[in-house]
Amino acid sequence: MAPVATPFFFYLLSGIMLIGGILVITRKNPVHSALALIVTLLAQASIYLMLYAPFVAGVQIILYAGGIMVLFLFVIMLVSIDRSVRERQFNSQWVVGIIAATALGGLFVTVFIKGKEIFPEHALPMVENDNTQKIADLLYGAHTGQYMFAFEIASLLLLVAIIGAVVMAKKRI
Amino acid sequence: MGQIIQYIQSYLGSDQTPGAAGNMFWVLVYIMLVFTGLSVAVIAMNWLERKILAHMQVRLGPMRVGPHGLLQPIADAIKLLLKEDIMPAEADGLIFWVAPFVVVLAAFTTFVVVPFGPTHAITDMNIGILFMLGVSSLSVLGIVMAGWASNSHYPLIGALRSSAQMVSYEVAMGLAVVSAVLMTSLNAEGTGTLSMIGIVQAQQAQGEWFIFKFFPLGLIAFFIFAVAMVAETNRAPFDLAEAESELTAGFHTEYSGFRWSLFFLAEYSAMIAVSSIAVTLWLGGWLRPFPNLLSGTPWEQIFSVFPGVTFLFFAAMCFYNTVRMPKHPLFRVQTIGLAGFGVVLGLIGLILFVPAVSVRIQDIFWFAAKVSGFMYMYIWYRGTFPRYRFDQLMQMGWKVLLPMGLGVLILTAGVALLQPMIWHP
Amino acid sequence: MESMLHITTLHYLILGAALFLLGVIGVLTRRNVVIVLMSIELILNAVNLNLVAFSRMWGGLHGQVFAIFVITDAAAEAAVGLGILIAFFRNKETVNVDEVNLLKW
Amino acid sequence: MTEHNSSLSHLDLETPEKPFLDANELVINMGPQHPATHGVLRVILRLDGEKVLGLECVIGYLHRGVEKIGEHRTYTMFNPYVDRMDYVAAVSNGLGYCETVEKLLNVEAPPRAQYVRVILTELNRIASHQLWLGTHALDIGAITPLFYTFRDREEILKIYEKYCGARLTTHAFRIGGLQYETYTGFEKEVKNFLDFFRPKIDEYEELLTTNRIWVERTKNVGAISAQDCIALGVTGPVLRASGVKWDLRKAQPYANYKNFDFDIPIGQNGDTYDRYLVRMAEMRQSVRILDQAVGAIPEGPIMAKVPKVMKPTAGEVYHSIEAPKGELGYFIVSDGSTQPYRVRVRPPSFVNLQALDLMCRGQLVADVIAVIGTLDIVLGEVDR
Repeated sequence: MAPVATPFFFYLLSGIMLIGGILVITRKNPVHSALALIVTLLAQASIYLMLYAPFVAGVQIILYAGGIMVLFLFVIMLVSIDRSVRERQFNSQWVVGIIAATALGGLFVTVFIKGKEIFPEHALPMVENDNTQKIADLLYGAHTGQYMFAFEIASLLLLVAIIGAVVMAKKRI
Repeated sequence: MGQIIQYIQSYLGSDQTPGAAGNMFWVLVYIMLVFTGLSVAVIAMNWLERKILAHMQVRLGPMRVGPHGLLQPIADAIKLLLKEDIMPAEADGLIFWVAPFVVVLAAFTTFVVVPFGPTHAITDMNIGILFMLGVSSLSVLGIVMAGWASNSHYPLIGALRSSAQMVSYEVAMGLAVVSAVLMTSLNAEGTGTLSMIGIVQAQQAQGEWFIFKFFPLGLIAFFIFAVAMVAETNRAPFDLAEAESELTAGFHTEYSGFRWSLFFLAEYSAMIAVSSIAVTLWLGGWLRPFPNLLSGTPWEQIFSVFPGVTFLFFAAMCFYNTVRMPKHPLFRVQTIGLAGFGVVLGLIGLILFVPAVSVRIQDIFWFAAKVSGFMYMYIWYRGTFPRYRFDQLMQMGWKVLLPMGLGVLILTAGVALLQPMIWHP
Repeated sequence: MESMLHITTLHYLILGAALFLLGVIGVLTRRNVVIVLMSIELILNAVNLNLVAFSRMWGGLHGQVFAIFVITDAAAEAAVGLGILIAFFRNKETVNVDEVNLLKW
Repeated sequence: MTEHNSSLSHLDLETPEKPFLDANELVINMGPQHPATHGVLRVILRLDGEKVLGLECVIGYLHRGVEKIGEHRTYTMFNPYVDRMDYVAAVSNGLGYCETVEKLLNVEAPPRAQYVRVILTELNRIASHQLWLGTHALDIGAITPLFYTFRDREEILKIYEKYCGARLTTHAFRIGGLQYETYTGFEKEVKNFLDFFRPKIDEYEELLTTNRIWVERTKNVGAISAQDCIALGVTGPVLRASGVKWDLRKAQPYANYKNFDFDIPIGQNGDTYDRYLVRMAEMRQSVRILDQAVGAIPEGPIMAKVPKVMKPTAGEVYHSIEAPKGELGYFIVSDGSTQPYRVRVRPPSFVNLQALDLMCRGQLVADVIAVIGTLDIVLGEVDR
């Protein structure tokens, strides 16, 4: 299923993403921020679909929107937010922060303008039908599994994170 | 004009889903069909649940609105739509407003990939089952939003409960699903599939439903999923989020009228959605019983009369009850109504006997029949089980179902690996 | 106009850069730890977008595989970060970054 | 009795436990309008997440001043008022009151009246336990037992209706005996009910006793030791479930309970499950008593000789009976006039409710519901 009306959806989704991103960093209430972030993530999942990456899109929805963000909402509700909403929202070095970010943005713009030509005009053809199978091959195929070791390390990382989170959040161990 | 007709006709006779064929017109038609069918199913489910539960509890259930309460769901719907829509003064307006729509959207979007037949699905995604699990997990967000936005203790606790519950049971559910997906890879190429249609086709190719595959591994995985899906939809005995006696109504305590009915709609369509997953993964989806063993023309013909016979049976039940209606002028309208309903059912049944129709409708019929089995189980659970306590629920999810799921996954993988060496050297 | 309507890799990269900048601004200016963590998620997502866009550009899948690793990493980061947040909140009853100053002299 | 040390010294009811997130102690107000508090009980819960740190019962929403009314009515006129206290077990309340006044007047009801009284009271015990079972199971989430028990309770109410015209607040007894002779077929109907009811107990037990979820929800929930029970004055099935064999029908036989052969079921752990089992067994024992009573009603008068205007000699009397919920006592002070000088009721629900805080500490919110259900309180009796 090839993407249809690509420019329209691209601009729609990137608009949603940018507005969502701005809301994330400007809202007073963390719950609103989290919901804006969820909207951003879902829009990004749709953009992955446009980029012929359905598996990444599925992982994005199930892990990010369905898992991590629920964790965020959970923690926000656990720590009382009534007080933090009324407090000052930005820290004391926010001017420096904005300047630094602007400098970074300027760097990006320069790089894009300079390096515009190195990107090919037309993307190479890609088949979507066996996307999942191909990714699986790369991850743990018998001969093609280049990322097998990285995969194992990632699972180890998750284990460490689980133990770390439990140790950190538990009152008494 | 001719081009449009040609575009519409070009899909007919295709062996793909409209989404896969890229035919926008038929995609829209299918979306409308699925949406209407789902709404009708929810309405029917509402009536059936009340009737079946009532008969389990030695009472009659709705009897007044329409013959045998048949019009009760419609009366309820009208009542809910006309009710005042109350929003608590301290509520977070926007989120309170959006939350029910998020839940409904999450529940309805899953049906994009549900295969009612080899071609009867809106689309066939390469990541079908992953998409379904992912989107159905989004309803957690709606629930948390509803509970938080109400700005009240009971909805908040209800929301936290149900989100914790759904996130926990998703893990066990995912493991059970993975073990079924693993079974699809037992073919010559050794590649499995996540596509919903592909999973059913794999069952057809392997000649058995995955519930019987590697007995009892498939059965255990199915059992894990069957428990987890009840928890996932917040139904009895896992309906802690809406435990009436403890939290009044859980996360939708502050909701009323139309928005409350959206939660109701979402709950029932989510039930149908998870049942569809179970049917697709373990019970052969749209396949009729014994598609390989009892194949050939005579068997095909025998099985093709089932849909019609079912509807005729329902029609006969209607007529039987028409005869049993009290012979009193006050009951005349109801008697005529019931007879009319019977006539409609009978006509549908007769239409289903037409070969051209029955060939197309058969898959959908078997799928719906299997899903209704699950729906009946849901009602049955509600009639017999007390409610789990929260910590017991968590214990069940993390300490029973999760290890079981891991064990089944590992064993399935092991058997799948060893099978060709032992049985087919 | 032609370049606007023909979506190329560059468009995705610009979108990614914009998201990245938003994330950086959030990390640098906000006080609330939860929102800082969410801004980090924004940054990671911007990176993911670039990876998948490059993967599309070269017609390979390595970028997508890498994006999956990044998502794994984000999950681990969120779990540990929120764990720290809970511990922090329990001790100081605040969620503001600039009040984490116990080791400051 | 004596081997239990009746003190609460090991309990610290004042200092609350420290919550997990210090700032986050959640105070929830449960009731008075809450489906699970069985009327208008208001419970203020202090929670840490789902864990109960402590609770406080606020009562009095149904206070009607029954005791005060008693001081302004004659002995006979006050009789119907007691039905309104524990409206689920109105007959027991009437029995307690009538026997207390009889004790004050030094009269005794004739044997025939005694038998009818026992029959009606035991039927009432079954009805009360049925109502308890239905609502308790509903609280824990099993909705079906409610309809089963209400269906069967209906048969008892029908007998009452036929006997005295009322179903709930029966006013069945009079001081000195009974007002009405039993109707024709009374014994047969009670017998029919017993035959009808015996398999129904098995039906209830089939639904719940071995139901895994039911067992998990009730075992080790709201456990209370015999010592604490006695220290708090808890009586009835709650006390018996903790292992104390104390039933006033045996301990201080009243009416003519000493003529009947029955057992006192007791539990061991004093948890919700044991209380459930004890009440189920009590229903069976009630059926046993009824079986013996129905065939043996003697002929004779139904009313003792009591003066038209009752003027008991000045003095005081305390008499208590085993109501379905526990010890129901009446303390009446007479100043020699036609009206009592003071009426004091010792309602079992009110006293048992004291144990709620103790039973719920450290449990979860869901357990509070189960414990309120298992205490079997009736707010009409708590508030009087």
